[in-house]
Amino acid sequence: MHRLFSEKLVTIITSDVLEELLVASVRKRGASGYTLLRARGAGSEGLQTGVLWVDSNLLMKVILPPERLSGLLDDLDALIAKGHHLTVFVADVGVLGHEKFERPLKS
Amino acid sequence: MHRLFSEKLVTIITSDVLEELLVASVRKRGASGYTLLRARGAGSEGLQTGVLWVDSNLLMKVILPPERLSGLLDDLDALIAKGHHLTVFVADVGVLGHEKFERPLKS
Amino acid sequence: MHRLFSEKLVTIITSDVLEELLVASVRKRGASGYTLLRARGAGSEGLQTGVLWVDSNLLMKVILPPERLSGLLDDLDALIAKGHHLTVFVADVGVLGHEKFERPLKS
Amino acid sequence: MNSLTNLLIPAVLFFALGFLARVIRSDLRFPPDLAKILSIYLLVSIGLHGGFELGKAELGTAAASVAWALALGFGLPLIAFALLRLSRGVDRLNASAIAAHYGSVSAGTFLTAVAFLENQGIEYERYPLIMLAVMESPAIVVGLLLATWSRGREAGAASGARAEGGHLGAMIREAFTNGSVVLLLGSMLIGALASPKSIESLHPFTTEIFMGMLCLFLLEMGMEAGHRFSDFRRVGWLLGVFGVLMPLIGGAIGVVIGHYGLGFDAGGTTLVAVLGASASYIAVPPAMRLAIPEANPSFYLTLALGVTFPFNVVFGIPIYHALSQWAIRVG
Amino acid sequence: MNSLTNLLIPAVLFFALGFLARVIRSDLRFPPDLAKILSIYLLVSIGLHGGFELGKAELGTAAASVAWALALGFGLPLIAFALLRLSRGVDRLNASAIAAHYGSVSAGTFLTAVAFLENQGIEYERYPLIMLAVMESPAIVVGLLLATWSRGREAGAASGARAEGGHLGAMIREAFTNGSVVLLLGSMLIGALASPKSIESLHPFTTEIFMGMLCLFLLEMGMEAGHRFSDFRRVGWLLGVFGVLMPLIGGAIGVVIGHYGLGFDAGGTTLVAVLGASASYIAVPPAMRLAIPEANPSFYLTLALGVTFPFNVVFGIPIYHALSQWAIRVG
Amino acid sequence: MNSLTNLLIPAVLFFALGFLARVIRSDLRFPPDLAKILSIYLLVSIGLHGGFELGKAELGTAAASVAWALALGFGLPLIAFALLRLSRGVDRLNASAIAAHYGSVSAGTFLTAVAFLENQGIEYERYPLIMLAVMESPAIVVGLLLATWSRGREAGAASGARAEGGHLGAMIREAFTNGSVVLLLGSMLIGALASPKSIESLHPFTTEIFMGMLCLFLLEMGMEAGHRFSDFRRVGWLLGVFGVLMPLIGGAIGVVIGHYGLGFDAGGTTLVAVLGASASYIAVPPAMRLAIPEANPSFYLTLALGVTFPFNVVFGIPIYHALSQWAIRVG
Ligand SMILES: Nc1ncnc2c1ncn2[C@@H]1O[C@H](COP(=O)(O)O)[C@@H](O)[C@H]1O
Ligand SMILES: Nc1ncnc2c1ncn2[C@@H]1O[C@H](COP(=O)(O)O)[C@@H](O)[C@H]1O
Ligand SMILES: Nc1ncnc2c1ncn2[C@@H]1O[C@H](COP(=O)(O)O)[C@@H](O)[C@H]1O
Ligand code: NA
Ligand code: NA
Ligand code: NA
Repeated sequence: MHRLFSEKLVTIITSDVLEELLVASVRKRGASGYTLLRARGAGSEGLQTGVLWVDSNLLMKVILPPERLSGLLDDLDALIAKGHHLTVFVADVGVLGHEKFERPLKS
Repeated sequence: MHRLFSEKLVTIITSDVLEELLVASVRKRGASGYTLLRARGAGSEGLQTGVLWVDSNLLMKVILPPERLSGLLDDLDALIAKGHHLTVFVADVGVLGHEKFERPLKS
Repeated sequence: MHRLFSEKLVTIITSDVLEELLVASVRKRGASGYTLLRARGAGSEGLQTGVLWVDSNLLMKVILPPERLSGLLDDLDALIAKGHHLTVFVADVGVLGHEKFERPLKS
Repeated sequence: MNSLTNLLIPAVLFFALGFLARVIRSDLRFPPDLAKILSIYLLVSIGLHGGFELGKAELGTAAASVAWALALGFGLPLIAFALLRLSRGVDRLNASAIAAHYGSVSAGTFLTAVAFLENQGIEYERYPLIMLAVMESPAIVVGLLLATWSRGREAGAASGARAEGGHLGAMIREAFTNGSVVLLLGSMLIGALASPKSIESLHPFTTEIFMGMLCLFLLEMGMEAGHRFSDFRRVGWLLGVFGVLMPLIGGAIGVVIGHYGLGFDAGGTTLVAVLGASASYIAVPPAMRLAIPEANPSFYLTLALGVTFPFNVVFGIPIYHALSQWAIRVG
Repeated sequence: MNSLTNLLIPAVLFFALGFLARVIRSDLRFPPDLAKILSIYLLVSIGLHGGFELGKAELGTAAASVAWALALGFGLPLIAFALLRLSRGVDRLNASAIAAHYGSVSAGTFLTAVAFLENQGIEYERYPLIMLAVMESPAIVVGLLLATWSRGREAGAASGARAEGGHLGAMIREAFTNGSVVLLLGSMLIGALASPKSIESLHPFTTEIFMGMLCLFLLEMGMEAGHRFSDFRRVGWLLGVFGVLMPLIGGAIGVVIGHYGLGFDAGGTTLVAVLGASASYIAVPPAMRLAIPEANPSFYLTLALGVTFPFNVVFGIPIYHALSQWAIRVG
Repeated sequence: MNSLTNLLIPAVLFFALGFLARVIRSDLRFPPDLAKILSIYLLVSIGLHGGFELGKAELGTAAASVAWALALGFGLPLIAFALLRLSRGVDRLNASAIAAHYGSVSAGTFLTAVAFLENQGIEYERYPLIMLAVMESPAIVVGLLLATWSRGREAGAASGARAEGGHLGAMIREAFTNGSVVLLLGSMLIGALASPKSIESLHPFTTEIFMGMLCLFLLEMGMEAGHRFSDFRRVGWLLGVFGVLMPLIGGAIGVVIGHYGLGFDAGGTTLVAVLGASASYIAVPPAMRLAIPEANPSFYLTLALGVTFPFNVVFGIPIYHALSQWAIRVG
């Protein structure tokens, strides 16, 4: 049988222009990495068609040990408080090889 | 501590040609928005290489308050009943700021 | 009410160059299909900017009946043991129409 | 004249290269969007170029071309449907969806035929270009009507078919607002309306780099055809035969229309034959997938893209050209 | 001279085609990246071409052009901000973000104006190209300053504004390392530095196929404008009026500067007017979204892309040209 | 002749612009697919063009070129491996993977060298183009063999290496069905087979817009190199020195082969030197990542793309050219 280790998966959907800020925060909060996907969509700020940089969305996935979750969510809350529109959701996942996710990304 | 609010995350994978129908249904069923990703893949209808519009897949993510889930699934079931091929799965997620997901998308 | 059936959702994030190996393994392990998304990111092997084939990531999603999960994870473990870098996580999802996911992909 | 000459056209050779790359399982890959970008470019360029030349067309021949194009677009799917039902290879709904593809046209095949003619220095009339634009939609409509009828037959009741009525209206609307149709007709209109000087300034874009773009497109389509071709087994040999027979029938009908109906020379007649012979793999498949979800896309994509397209590009075009010359010789 | 002539320019017609495709709800779609690729191509090409020609420019006129460009870039957002506040249509932060767009420029509109002039065989000075490059950044800076000031006003305390200080420095840095600015200025520099022979070898790429690429770009922007235009209701009619009035004001100011300030002929004056009249929809929106998150992107995108851009392309350019000719006649 | 002349070539300047954009942390971004599209275009174009010219080649010199290309492809990785092991900077498996990159070639560097020669009006032989196509695969094979041997050494047992046998066969197959190899060789074959007239009709696409496409490609590669360059620290200075020393060694060997082995003039000799000096960053990295997963991609990508590529483009090419001229003068 496979041992799957419990980690938190944070998914963030927002405008492309926030990429640098999000990456900086993920690095600071000790994630072992991050994954970015290109997205389109619609929400309270209107249609994001993906045609211009400004109306392209990104979807970021970050796997974190549960104890580091809170710090990342603090940063995301701060962005939202400033007026940025972020869709954020957290799920429980089981990962293969949990040591991998304990080693923070070298900057 | 962060309060994460329980919502339902519906993921739909199907051919690009259904985009308009799916968006219409998501709007009708009171979601606050939706996110679209481009995908490829394979399934019972064969290979979807993504080279032509017809063989490109889309992956749609919709976060919904639990009580609105059933209506959306009804629409998806109806599409499947007509013969469309949809891969649909639902997961429980915790979101930041649940009021955001209660406000239906203005059309 | 909708009956949602419990299945396992495996997500694999790794370099594009492993696509063929992963697809072969998914077919062998009896999944009914798979979905591929293009991704970028960063991890212990450095930045994956997506500009060259070698530094593009793929994100693969596979829904599997729980009893077929173990076989797929064996294959993924074998790749990791060889030195490949894979980020793998598993979640529980409820699907519409579970017979769909029991029928292995015809090759 | 012979198939070998055809094979020495770069566009055809690139198609073969793409096909071969798949067969030897090369890891050659194109970004998926490239094919979409190239097909937008090709439609806009032939539209502009063609519209400009058609600005000088005779109204009589243009009207006749449109009429014959409609006849082909409405007629060919019926023939295809009948053949498919006779062969008993597929059920009615799959037959409807496949039939629509064969009533419509493939711009890629058409352009390869143009390259074939230009390579041999053969003149050709421009009217087949209007026919290309006209022929995208009618076959979609016929496919939808066949499907509605088939559903009625299969349900054993007319009620189902009637319930689809409003829906059908929406679908037919879509046949005429289809992206490829809008792009091609729109560009033709622009080519006809804009000042000759401004169209000339577009010449390097629409014409000079055209052959190169076509080569890249066919290279990628070759890979895609190779992919589909390997699904051949799933389709079965009966359908495979249909994928070769139907273009020959459509091509022959095209020769008759081009030569006797429209009085074209060997070049123009060849192009009309190619319109009859080719099967759409860009405009029609999404329409069918949306409107006839019961049909299996891997049937119609394998046939149109994996069988008929390669057959036409490699063997069909020289055959239709030989037929056209023969028809003209015979008179 | 009249608007009809303008409408017969392929680039304008393609814009209209894209817009129409949205209106009739065609399923015509472009891969999202295509617009980004085309705008990179356009910026590099006009940069190279312009830099090469400006290598031969008079220093005096060049310096004057830069000065006037700075004046426009700093002044127009203030006018726009005042107008928006007077109209009471939006709050201060939204007004700041919108104002920045109108102080900056749209390369797409500028290039359409160039096509308009070339189509009519009208000569034009090359200096407006430097102005195009110079005008991207100042308006961003003014927008940020307005927003900082607005936040102070709205918080009723200077403390908030001061806290943003360091942040503001970073934002202003970003105004000058903005991707479009780097691409355009960089290409101009290369065009000026590289050997004339090597620039000539780039001619088929930068110039001959240019008009075709512009057509494709405007086709896609037409679709995008159509999309945005349908959000019009959300914006309200007061803002809609602003979207038409502001370009007219900016265009008039541009005519004054072009003719009286810089002594350009009708061609060059038209281009300066277009710089004044057009609103940025590529470089400025991301900067605003990042720096003024409180403002609603659908306001500024709908205005810049859905209202002002189509207005300028279809009506504005001929109007500014007529104005320029009139100014020259009057003296 | 001097490095400054080199720097005034647009392609080199665009590379520098991209690099600079990263250094000043501009938000300039390219859609990721653009680089892939451009590299497909470049390979097809040089293939077609080269194949056409080689259709007229002398068989003797062509055969000698292929032989020397094989010698370089098999020999250079061994030298690189030895150097890397001597420096004690990396373990055997990383050394194997890096070595393969230096035995192969970079089409981007090669084309920049062609631009350098054409800019100065220097003639060059076409045979190095065959060598370019030939040199992609052998280095991959050598890298795989080195890795297999290294695994045996590190496991201390031959058993492991033997178990990999069948696997190795598959890998070597892949070295020859590598996407870049298929694209380049296929296009050359088409260029040689197709009728001269049809190849001429491709001229505007393959040749006239070529320099512009190369500029765009180098602009994006400059950004990518800037990205990788910032990883330099992770690689360490010893490896950094290797990234500059190895191209100088490979370039010197190339001069010897080009001049004495093949009797080329200064132009052709420079190109052979560039083949020896450049490191692959498109074809080889995926092959290594798949076949030598134990090696760290950020080592070989940083070296090939972040160190050697910029070094060659800015300093290397003029050095190799000066060396070639010197060799010819000396005799
Ligand atoms: N209910 C939702 N489900 C999925 N994605 C959403 C939802 N609401 C918003 N989004 C995504 O988040 C982005 C920002 O949304 P908003 O903050 O509402 O403007 C949108 O462009 C969508 O891509
Ligand atoms: N078991 C699966 N896991 C993940 N994705 C799937 C699975 N089965 C099907 N899909 C996706 O759903 C699409 C439609 O599948 P199908 O309905 O089987 O033709 C495929 O193209 C895949 O992208
Ligand atoms: N903590 C993480 N969260 C999300 N994605 C990750 C994480 N760590 C690694 N990845 C992804 O997995 C890829 C391989 O990671 P690595 O094995 O660390 O080199 C990276 O390029 C990322 O896309
Ligand atoms: Na047909
Ligand atoms: Na302006
Ligand atoms: Na080398």
